[in-house]
Amino acid sequence: MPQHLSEATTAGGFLLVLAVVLPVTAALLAFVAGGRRVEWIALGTMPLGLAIAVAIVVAVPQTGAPLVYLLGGWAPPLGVALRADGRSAVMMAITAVVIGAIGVFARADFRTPAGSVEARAPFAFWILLLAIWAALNMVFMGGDLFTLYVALELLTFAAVPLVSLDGRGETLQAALRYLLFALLGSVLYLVGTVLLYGTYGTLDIVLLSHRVHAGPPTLVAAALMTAGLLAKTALFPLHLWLPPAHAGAPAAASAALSGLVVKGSFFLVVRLWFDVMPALPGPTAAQLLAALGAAAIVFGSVVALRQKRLKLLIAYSTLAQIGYLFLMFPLAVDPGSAQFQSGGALTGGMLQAISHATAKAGMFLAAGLIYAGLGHDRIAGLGGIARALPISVLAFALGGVSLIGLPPSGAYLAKALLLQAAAETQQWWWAVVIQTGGMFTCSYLLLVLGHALAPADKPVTLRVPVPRIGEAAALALAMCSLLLGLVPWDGYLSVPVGIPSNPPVLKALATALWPILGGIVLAILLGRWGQGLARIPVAEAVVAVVGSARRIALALGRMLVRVDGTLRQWAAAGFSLLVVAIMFGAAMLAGR
Amino acid sequence: MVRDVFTIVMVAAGAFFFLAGTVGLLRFPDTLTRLHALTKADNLGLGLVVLGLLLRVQGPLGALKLVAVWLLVQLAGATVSQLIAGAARRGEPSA
Amino acid sequence: MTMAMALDSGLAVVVLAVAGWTIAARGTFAAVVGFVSYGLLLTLVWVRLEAVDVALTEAAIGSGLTGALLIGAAARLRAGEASPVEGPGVVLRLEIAVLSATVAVALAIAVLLLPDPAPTLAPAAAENATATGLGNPVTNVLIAFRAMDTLLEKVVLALALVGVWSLAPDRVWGGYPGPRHRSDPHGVLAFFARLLPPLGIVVGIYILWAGADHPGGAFQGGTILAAMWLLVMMAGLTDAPPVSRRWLRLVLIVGPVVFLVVGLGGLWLGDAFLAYPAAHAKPLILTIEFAMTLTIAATLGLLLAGPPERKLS
Amino acid sequence: MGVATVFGLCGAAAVGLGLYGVIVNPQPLRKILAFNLLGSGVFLIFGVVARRGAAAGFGGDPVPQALVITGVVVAFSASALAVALLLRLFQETGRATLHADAATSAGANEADP
Repeated sequence: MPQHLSEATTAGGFLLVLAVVLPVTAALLAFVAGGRRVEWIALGTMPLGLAIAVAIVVAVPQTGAPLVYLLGGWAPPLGVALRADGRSAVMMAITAVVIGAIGVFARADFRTPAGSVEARAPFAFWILLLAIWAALNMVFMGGDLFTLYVALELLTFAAVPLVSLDGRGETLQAALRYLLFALLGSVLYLVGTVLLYGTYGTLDIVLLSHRVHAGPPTLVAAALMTAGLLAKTALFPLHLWLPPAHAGAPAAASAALSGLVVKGSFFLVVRLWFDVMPALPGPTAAQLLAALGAAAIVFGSVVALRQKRLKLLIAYSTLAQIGYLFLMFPLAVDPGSAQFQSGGALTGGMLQAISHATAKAGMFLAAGLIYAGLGHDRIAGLGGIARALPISVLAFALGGVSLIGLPPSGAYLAKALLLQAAAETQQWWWAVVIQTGGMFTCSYLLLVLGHALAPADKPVTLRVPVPRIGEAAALALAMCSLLLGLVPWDGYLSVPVGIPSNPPVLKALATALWPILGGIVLAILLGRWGQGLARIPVAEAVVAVVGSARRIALALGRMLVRVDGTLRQWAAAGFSLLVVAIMFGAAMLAGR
Repeated sequence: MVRDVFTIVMVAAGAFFFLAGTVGLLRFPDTLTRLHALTKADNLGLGLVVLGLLLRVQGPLGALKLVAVWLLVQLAGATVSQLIAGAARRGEPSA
Repeated sequence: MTMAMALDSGLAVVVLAVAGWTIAARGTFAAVVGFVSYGLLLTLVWVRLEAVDVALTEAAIGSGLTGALLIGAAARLRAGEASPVEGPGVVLRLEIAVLSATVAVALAIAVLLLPDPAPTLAPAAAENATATGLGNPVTNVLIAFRAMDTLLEKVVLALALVGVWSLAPDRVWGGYPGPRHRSDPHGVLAFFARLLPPLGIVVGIYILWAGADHPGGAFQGGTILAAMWLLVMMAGLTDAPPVSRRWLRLVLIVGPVVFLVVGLGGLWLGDAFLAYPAAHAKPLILTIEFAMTLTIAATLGLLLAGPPERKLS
Repeated sequence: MGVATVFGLCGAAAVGLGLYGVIVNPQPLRKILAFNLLGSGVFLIFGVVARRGAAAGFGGDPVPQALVITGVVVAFSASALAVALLLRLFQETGRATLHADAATSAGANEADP
C-alpha cells in the first residue's frame, strides 16, 4: 500500500461502506421478513452487490491508489479506515460473482416449500450466505487488525451453521470440529493483535507498516497470528476440520465454503506478511510456509485419489489447492533485501486463489447436481453419468481443466507467473512442486472423468430432474475460471512484462502436455479404479506393465491415508498447531 | 481514629466468619451441613464487612448502595441455598 | 514488596490455581463451577487493572452468562457422561503440555518486553471526547471512534442466534426455544423470580444510562436485563416466545438497524458513515444505546434458551 | 514489577493452561470451557496493555478496554453456538464426542480390489 501518513477519505470511498452495509442490511431485513421473502431479499441484493463491486473495480485504477474511507471521519490510529487496493477490488468482484452463481443455483435447493410459511433451512441458508458476503467484503478491505478479527469471526459464524444445515449427526460433528478449531485459530490471531497494539499503539495496517520492527513481541505476534490464520485456512497439517465439513455440507454451501470462506483467512495471511510486516518474516519462514503448502499438495492429492465419494474427493482436492496458494511466499521474497514484494509471485498466488474460488465453486455445484441426480456420489458408480448429465460433467471437467493450468485459464497465468518468479529467484525446487501440483490436479480430474465417461451397465435414470439453471450456474463458474487468464490484470495486480496471457497455441500445448502426461501416470498409479480401469483397454495394458510400480504406489498411498487419519485426530491437530506456531516463531527469529 | 478502629474490627470479624465458613465448606461431611456453614458465614460475614465500611462512605447514597449489596446477597443466598438443599434432599447429584 | 504488590500476586496465584482446577477437574460439573468462580476472581483483577467497564462485562457475561450456559449444557449432557471418551495418551499429553508452556513463556517474554513508556491512545481519546459529549472514554471508543467494530459485533450476535436456531429439527421450526421450565409456583424460585426482576430492570436501565459518563453501558445493562428475563423463564413464570413471532424478530434487530440508520444518516448529511452531527451527538448515541440494550437483552436471553424444541401449537 | 507485570504473566499462564485444556480434554464441553479460559487470558493481556497506557487522567488506555468488551461478546456468541451444536449432536447421536466417525474417512483405508 502507498505511503499515506495523514490520509483522508478518497472520492468513491463511500462505495466501500456500501459494500458492507448492503449485505448486512439485507441479512437483517431478511431476518425480520422471514418466509419466502428471505430468498427474494437475498436474490435482490445480489445484482446490487455485484454493481457495487464493479463500481469499486472501476474506481480503483482511476485513482491509482487505494480507495480509502475513514469511518465516522476518525482517522487511524484512533479511528478505523476501510481501504480497497487492487487486490481487495479483485477479490470483492470475484466474491460477488461466485455468490451470485451460488444464489442462482441454490434457488432449487433452498426454496420455502409450498404450503409452509417459513422453513428452517432456506431461512438460515440465505441469511448466512449474505453474512458470508458481508464478512468477506469486510475482510478484503478492513484496515484495522481488530476490525478484521471481528470480520473473521463473523465469517466463521456464518460458515459453520451452513455445514450442518441437514441436521445429521455426522455433519453436526463436522460443524462442531470446524467451529472449535476455527475458534482456536482466532484466539491465536487475537493474541497477536494485542501484542502489536502494546508495541506500536495502533492496529491500523498502514500505520503499522511504517512502525514495525523486529522486536520479540512483534515476532511472537507474527508467529501466533500466522499459525491462527493457517488453522482457519486449513493448511496441512491443520486441516482436520475441512474434509468432513466441505464434503458434508449441501452443495451450495460447500461451494461457498470451499470457494470463498477459506480465502478470507488466506487473504489475511497475505495482508499480514506483505502489507503489515513485509520485512519481518524473512526467507526461512517463507520456505517453511511453502513447505507446508507442498506437503498439503502431496497429502491432499494422494488422499483425494483414494476417496470413494466424489464430494470427499473434491474436499481433499481443496486441501491440495490451498497448499498451492502458499507456494508463492518464498518466490515473493526479494533476494537482496529479504523483503516480501508485491510482484509477479504475489500476483500468481492471488490469481490462483481467484481461479480456485470460481473453479472449485463450480465443481462443487456440479457434484451437487450429480449427487441429486444419482442419489449418491460414489465415484465407482458414476458410469454413464456423462450421458445423463452432460452439462454438469462438462462444468466439472472445465473447472478441473482450468485448475490444472491450461491456457487461457487464470491458473495458467498464475502458474506462468510463479514459474517465472522461481526462475528469477533461482529456487528450482518450487518450480518442481508447482509442476507436480498441476500433475496431481490432472490425476484426480482424470480419475473422476474416467469413471463418468465410462459406459454404464444399464442406462442411468435420474432420481430427480436436475434444474437447468443450476447446471448453467455451475458451468458459468467453470467458464469464468477458464477465461480468467484473458482479463487485463494490470491495474489491480502487478503483472511483470513478458508473461503473455494468450500464448501461441503450440507452445501452450507443449506446456500443457507435461501435467497431463504426469497426471495420467499418477492417476493410474494411485487412483482407486476398481472395475473402472479394466474397462479402458489401453489402461489395462499399462497396468500390466507398471503393475509392480502401482503396488508400491498404492502402499505409499495407503500409508499417506493412514497418516492423514492420524493427523486429523483432534489432539494431533492441536499438537500440530502449537508446533507450527513455535516453528514460525523460530524461523522468524532465525531470519532476523 | 475511633472510626478506623471500628472499621478494622468489623471487617476483621467479617473476614473471620468467611474463613470459618470456607473451612466448614471444605471439611463438613455432606451438602446440608456445608450449606449451613456457607450461608451463616456469608450472611454474617458480609453484614459485618458492610457495617464496617458504612462509616467510611461519603453521603447517604453510598451507604444505601452498600446496604443494598448486602440485602441482595442475602436474598440470592437464601434462594440458592433453598434450591440446593431441595435438590440435595431429592437426591440429585451436586457439584 | 509493597502491600498492593503482595495482594496482586496473591490474587494472580489464586486465579491461576482455580484456572488449573477447571482444566484438571474430573467432573464436568465441578469444572464449570470452577470456571464461574474463576470469572468472579477475574472481575477483581479487572478492577485492579482500573478497567471497571471490563470488570462489569466480565462479571455479567464472561462469568455469569457463560457460566449459566455451560452449567445448563453440563446438566443436559450428564446422561452422556457415563461413557467417558478416551483422551490422548500420556506421551502426547506431555508433549502438548510442553508446547503449551513454550507458547505461554514466549507470550510472557513478549509481554515483559513491551516498550516502556507504553504507546497509548488515551490522550487522543481524551482530546476528541468533546465530539460526543459523553464522559465515559470506553463508551466513546465503542460508539464513536471504533463504531464499526461495535456494529459488526451486533451482527455477530444476531448471526450466532441464526446459527443456533438453524440447529432446530425441521418439524419444530417457528416454535418455542429450549425446554419448558416448570417449577412450583409457590416455591422459593418463583418467589425470587417475582421479587428480583423489578429491581434488576431498574439496575439494568441505570447501568445503561450511567454508561454515558461512568462505567457501564448498553452491554452490561442489556446483560442484566437478559438475566432477569432468564430468571423469570427458568422459574416457569413465563415461556420463551416462539421464534417466528414478528415482534420478537424486530426486537432482535432494532439495535443494529438503528445504528445503521444513524450511520447512514451521517453519510447522507455529508459528514461520514457513523459520524454524529456535533449538535445532536448525545441524543443520537443514547437512542442507539437504548435500542441496542433491548436487542442485546433479547439476543442473549435467546442464545441461552437454545434452538426451537417445541412446536407452535 | 507492577500490577501490569503481575497480571501480564498471569494472562500468559492462563493462555498456556487454556491451550492445553482445549487440545487435551476429550469432552467437547470441557474444550469450550478451556476455550473461554484461553480467551480470558488473552483479554487479560489486553487489560495489561491498557493499564500500561494509562495517561491523560485515565486509569488505562480506553481503546484496548473497548476491544476487550467487543471480544468478550464475540467469545460468548462463539460459546453459545458451540454449546448449541454440542447439545444437538448429543440429541441426534446420543454421544457428545469429536472423535472422527468412521463415515468421514470410510473406505479410504481399504485395499484396492
